[in-house]
Amino acid sequence: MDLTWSPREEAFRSEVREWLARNVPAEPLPSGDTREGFAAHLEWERRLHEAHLSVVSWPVRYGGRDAGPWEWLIFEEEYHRAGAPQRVTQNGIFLLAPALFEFGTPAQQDRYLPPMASGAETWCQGWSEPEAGSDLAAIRARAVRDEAGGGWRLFGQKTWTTRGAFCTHLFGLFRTDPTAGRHRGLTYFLVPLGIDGVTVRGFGRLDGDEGFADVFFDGAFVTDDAVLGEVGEGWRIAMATASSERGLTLRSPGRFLAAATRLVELWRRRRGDAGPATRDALVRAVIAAEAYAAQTLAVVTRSAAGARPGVEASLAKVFWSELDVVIHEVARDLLGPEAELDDVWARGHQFALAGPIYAGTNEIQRNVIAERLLGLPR
Amino acid sequence: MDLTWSPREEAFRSEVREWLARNVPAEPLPSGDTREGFAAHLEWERRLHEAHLSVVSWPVRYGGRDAGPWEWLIFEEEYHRAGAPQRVTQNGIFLLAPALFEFGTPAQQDRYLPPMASGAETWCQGWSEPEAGSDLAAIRARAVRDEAGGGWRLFGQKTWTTRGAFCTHLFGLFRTDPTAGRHRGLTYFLVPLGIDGVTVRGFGRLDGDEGFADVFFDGAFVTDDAVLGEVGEGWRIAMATASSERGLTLRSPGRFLAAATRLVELWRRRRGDAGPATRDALVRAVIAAEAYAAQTLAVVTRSAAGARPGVEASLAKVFWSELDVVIHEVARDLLGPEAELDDVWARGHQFALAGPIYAGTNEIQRNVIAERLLGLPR
Amino acid sequence: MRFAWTEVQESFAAAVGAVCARECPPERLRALWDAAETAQPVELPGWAALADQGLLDALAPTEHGGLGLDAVDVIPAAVATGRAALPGPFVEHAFVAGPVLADRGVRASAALGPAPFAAHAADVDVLVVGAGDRLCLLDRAGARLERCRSVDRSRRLARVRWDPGAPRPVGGPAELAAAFDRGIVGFAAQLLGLAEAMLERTCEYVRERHQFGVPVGSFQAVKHKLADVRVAIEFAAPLVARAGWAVTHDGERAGVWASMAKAAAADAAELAARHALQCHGAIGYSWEHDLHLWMKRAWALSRAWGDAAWHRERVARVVLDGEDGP
Amino acid sequence: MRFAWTEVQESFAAAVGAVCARECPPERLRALWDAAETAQPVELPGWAALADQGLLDALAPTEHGGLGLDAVDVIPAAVATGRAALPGPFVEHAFVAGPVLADRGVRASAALGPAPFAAHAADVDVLVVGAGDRLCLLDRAGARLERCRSVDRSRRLARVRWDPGAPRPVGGPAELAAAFDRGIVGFAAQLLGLAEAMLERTCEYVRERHQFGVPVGSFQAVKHKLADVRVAIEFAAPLVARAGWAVTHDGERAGVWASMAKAAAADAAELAARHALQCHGAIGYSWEHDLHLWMKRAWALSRAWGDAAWHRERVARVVLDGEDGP
Repeated sequence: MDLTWSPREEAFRSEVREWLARNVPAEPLPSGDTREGFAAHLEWERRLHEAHLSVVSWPVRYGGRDAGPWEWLIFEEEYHRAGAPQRVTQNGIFLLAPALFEFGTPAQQDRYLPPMASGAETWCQGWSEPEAGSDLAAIRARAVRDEAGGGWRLFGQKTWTTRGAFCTHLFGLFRTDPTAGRHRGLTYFLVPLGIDGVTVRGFGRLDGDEGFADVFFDGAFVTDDAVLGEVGEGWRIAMATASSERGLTLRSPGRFLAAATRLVELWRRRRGDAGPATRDALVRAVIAAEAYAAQTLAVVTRSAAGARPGVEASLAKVFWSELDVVIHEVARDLLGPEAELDDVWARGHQFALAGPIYAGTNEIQRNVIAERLLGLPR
Repeated sequence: MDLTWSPREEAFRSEVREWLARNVPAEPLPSGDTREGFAAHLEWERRLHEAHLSVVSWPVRYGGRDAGPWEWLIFEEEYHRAGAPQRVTQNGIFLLAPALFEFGTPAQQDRYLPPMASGAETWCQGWSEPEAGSDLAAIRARAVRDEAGGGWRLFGQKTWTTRGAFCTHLFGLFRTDPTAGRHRGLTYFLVPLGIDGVTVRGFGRLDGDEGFADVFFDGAFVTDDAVLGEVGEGWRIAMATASSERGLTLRSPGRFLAAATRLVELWRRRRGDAGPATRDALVRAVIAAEAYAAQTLAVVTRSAAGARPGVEASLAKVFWSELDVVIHEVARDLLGPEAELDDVWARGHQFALAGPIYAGTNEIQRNVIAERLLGLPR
Repeated sequence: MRFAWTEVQESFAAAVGAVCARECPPERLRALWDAAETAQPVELPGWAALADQGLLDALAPTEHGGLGLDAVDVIPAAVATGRAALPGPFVEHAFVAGPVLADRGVRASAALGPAPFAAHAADVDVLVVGAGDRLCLLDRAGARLERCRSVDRSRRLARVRWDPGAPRPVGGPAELAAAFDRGIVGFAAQLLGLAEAMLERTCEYVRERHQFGVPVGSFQAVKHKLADVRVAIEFAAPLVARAGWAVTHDGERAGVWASMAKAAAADAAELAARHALQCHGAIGYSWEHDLHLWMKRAWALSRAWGDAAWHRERVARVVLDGEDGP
Repeated sequence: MRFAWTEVQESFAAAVGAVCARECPPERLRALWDAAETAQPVELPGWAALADQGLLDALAPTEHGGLGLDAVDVIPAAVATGRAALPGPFVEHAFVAGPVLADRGVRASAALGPAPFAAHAADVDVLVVGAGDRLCLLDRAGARLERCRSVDRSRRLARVRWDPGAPRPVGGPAELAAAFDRGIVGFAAQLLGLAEAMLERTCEYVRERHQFGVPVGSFQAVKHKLADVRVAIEFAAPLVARAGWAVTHDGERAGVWASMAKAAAADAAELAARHALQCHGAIGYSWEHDLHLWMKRAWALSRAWGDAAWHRERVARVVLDGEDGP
């Protein structure tokens, strides 16, 4: 165990911290889940990219810095500490990119990664369907072989697609072999949303922002190079991505440490209004945020030694999503009657409530923990 | 709604309160789950019976006072408020007696009720078996017809039989028709424990007291009048009893109001040692005890109008058993480092932990609530 | 001793529920959201019909043209307004102002207790406020209102301030406490109704929604969450009824009972909202689905006029510290 | 940056675990319960073998005959002693006294922090105590011991008092705080081990136990309870490791880290005990079943040297109130 940073890591931290101090907008940007806010966020992503800070862990040739996982962690910590804007590009960068690096052809990597890093192309995730939520393997959207055209025609509907109304591309699973079993016969496609046969309808989330979309496919044509990995291998690739979504990459500990810090500041302002239980609940949340950060150090240590995120990601998913709810419950308790107001904490509360639902509900995650980590019978 | 007591009810309350003030032992009796403590408790029960207070709701001819449910509630409230001894006769009085009143023959009632009221005969419950805990219908103990003798021979094992080592009689379910389905073919028997072919082995509970017993049956013979209700009707009779066990009769609100009062007294002594959250947790417990008492008023109102305890008893079982755990958790928090000591609160904590397990685990109760009250599919 | 609603109380509640269902479907509530930003008074769905029923003046004395009922009589009807997520300052008008307002022609809202907010302040004629230890009426013309957005936009919330001399005293500390206690009992009743409605809608949904080839309501994790909501409602409801009796009959400890009811009902409604959303999954997380009409009302009322922790602390000051009253 | 145990640390823990399993089976622990009431010193199962391994003096400096290891090195071994429910004042002797006791031939226990109790006070030669703000040694002969019964009888607990002048100072406030922090990190490690052991035993049980024709471990309610225990352990464990680093290397905030570890590990162990008992049902509620060996140790250690709320309040005074230290 060695919990000291190297001089190189400390230098990287200083660079990031200073750049953010100079560049993070003084006023929060409008919500990235509205059309104008999304545009403002893309402008921010562009500046981040110019500073080679949009994808620090990627190879230099794709816009990154070849940073290791420790530097990635430092970047995330500083990013959240600085209160920098939400990453509206995160579904591409954190979910699709790992799959592209592992399963993509060199041509696909060269084609898709640079515009993803710069924000020139933005990606939404096409997993869920009206009848396939928790039961992801129930996907019905299908891709039909078009031999004449040398590609595939897509049919069906995706839904709850985060920021789908503003993105340029979608990655998603489509059924290519209707005769195969539930998990088999699915293929991972990369689809531009602007092509014929694709219709996108944005709709409101709980907070009213148009952060969701239905995406309808009515014979949209894509060529063979829109397939990531092998035909029929979509489930396996998606599950590799899912561990990223549940675990480290999307939910960096910096986010919860920063939230805990904001909560402590709220306590200092509002302690007079807070009931006696809130002090203890707040310390619980602070300890949980530190626990998450410390557990991440263990995960990154294994990852730096070459381990892949596995089923342990379910532990992190349950923990961070419920910690996020707790942080916002404590904030509501601190706010007392003002918790009724539709402010940044109320927005945060509603956002946090999505955590136990998306990326596999926590009920599913607990099943996974019990069956795959504890060996309990199905 | 009329929340006032009649002069007659107030007079009854005064009588009970005064009798208890004069008669409740100044020093707590030794645990009723030990042999000597059981004897001391029986002596107490004898005095209660002499005052016509052991079974106030029973007919006068069996030792009661024909009291209605409101007087029963008053009695229980005063009994717990006075810190009077645990009722070691409770399994007979609260669980068997309702079944005897409803399903017993006049001869059985005359035979069994008076000595039950006086404590001359004491009853333990023979439901659970090693392989039949939550899954009560998996009972294997059997009664084989002995036509020659004009009765039945009992075989098999009952276990976790509360105070079985000290009681004179057992009531329980035995399988009389091995070919019938799980819930069918069970018959309700009333069995003296002193007869040939019955062996009782007491064993320790969590706290070390010999409060449990295994009861082994190896051909013990009972006559036909040992059968309560019809042969093969045991499940239905037991389930009628189960609602009593889960609901009102065993867990009177007076118990939890008294526990909440003791907790408030503990708070006044120990507040200096208590963390800031404990004050709020304590008030929660106080409110929950009042909620239980108020809900009981609604149940007794229905019962006074002739309604039978039904599946709603599962709501009360979940609530009182978890309230009891909460009360003792708060007490442990109030005691701080002294919570480690094996004192009355620690004993109470261990006793409370049995609540969510016995009389149907709370997992089973929640299934019942969801399926039978909320109409969710099995 | 009898702890149950009368047939009259229950049929009044059923009639109120029927009017709410007819006059206040989700579309009308959503229309109110769209008007959230306007300062002009808005029409409140269902109010005219409920006034015709006598509900709005149910607690006003008969000599002032009311029905002369007490809080116990009107709690089941208040639960029904919660089940319907009825918008408008019903509790403030009927429970708080009703017994103290001589004029039946005016509409009232109120801002009492720890929060400086009044719902629909811009839509009413008069506000009930506490100035020092006096219970006062404040004409809207004399109030300085600052519009605020509640998490439930239909509440058209405003922060209320006034110039010295504007509030007209109508009672002292006892009347002020009584008005506050009637208000929180009314909100507790609405919170119960909200919890019941969320539970019912969620049970319906999980019976119908299939995943993995079975109804999601057949999963034990879903069953147990909803069973917990049922338990919370079962044991909050009698506290609300008990508090209704207390504010009507027991002067002395009325505040303790009222605060216990508000705390328990708020906790039940928050739990119902939490589990309703989780059991609905993403479907319940969208603006288009009606679940959030109930959820957001629950979040707002659970915090309005003191949240559960505030009310527990009010109980603690009496039960633990031995202070007098409330 | 590297947050992982070394192979050496892990194999030391494995060796300690093997000795515990061999020397301290449940029968030997139960035998100790039977001696709970005796005032005579008792033989502690496994202690001779663990002394031979060097565990008992692992944190003592090499110049005093110890292994010269630090808290980080010994945490995995301490977890192993918790998994075995090893009786005896291991944490007090090795973590608390080890670094401050020059004489390797004596056995030590300790009573520091909010509780006036020392485990096995009658079985040791010397006690580490805090007198005012000084860290002191107190010979057993100079101690006035009042036997108390812990909920875990194997702890042979005593309330410790002394005559003025009996304690021999060996350090000031900094050494006193450091000794306390080493102790609570040691207990946190044992609590983790207890939680792990209860979880494993319960998983084994629910895989085997059948009701309704299926293993009870196939019910979602059981799965989710045990999954929650796994989550609690997963996120308490790194805090314990982090605290081990802190008491070894970061003087300044060591107390905050140590208290966070004790609070999180105590909560994890209490949760494990709660769900282990519920998932075992009546079988786990009997004296004959071994589950309560672990449960009662967990209940005792979770409260010893400050319960979770006490430690959170210690954190709060620094993190919320901005006090210096601990």
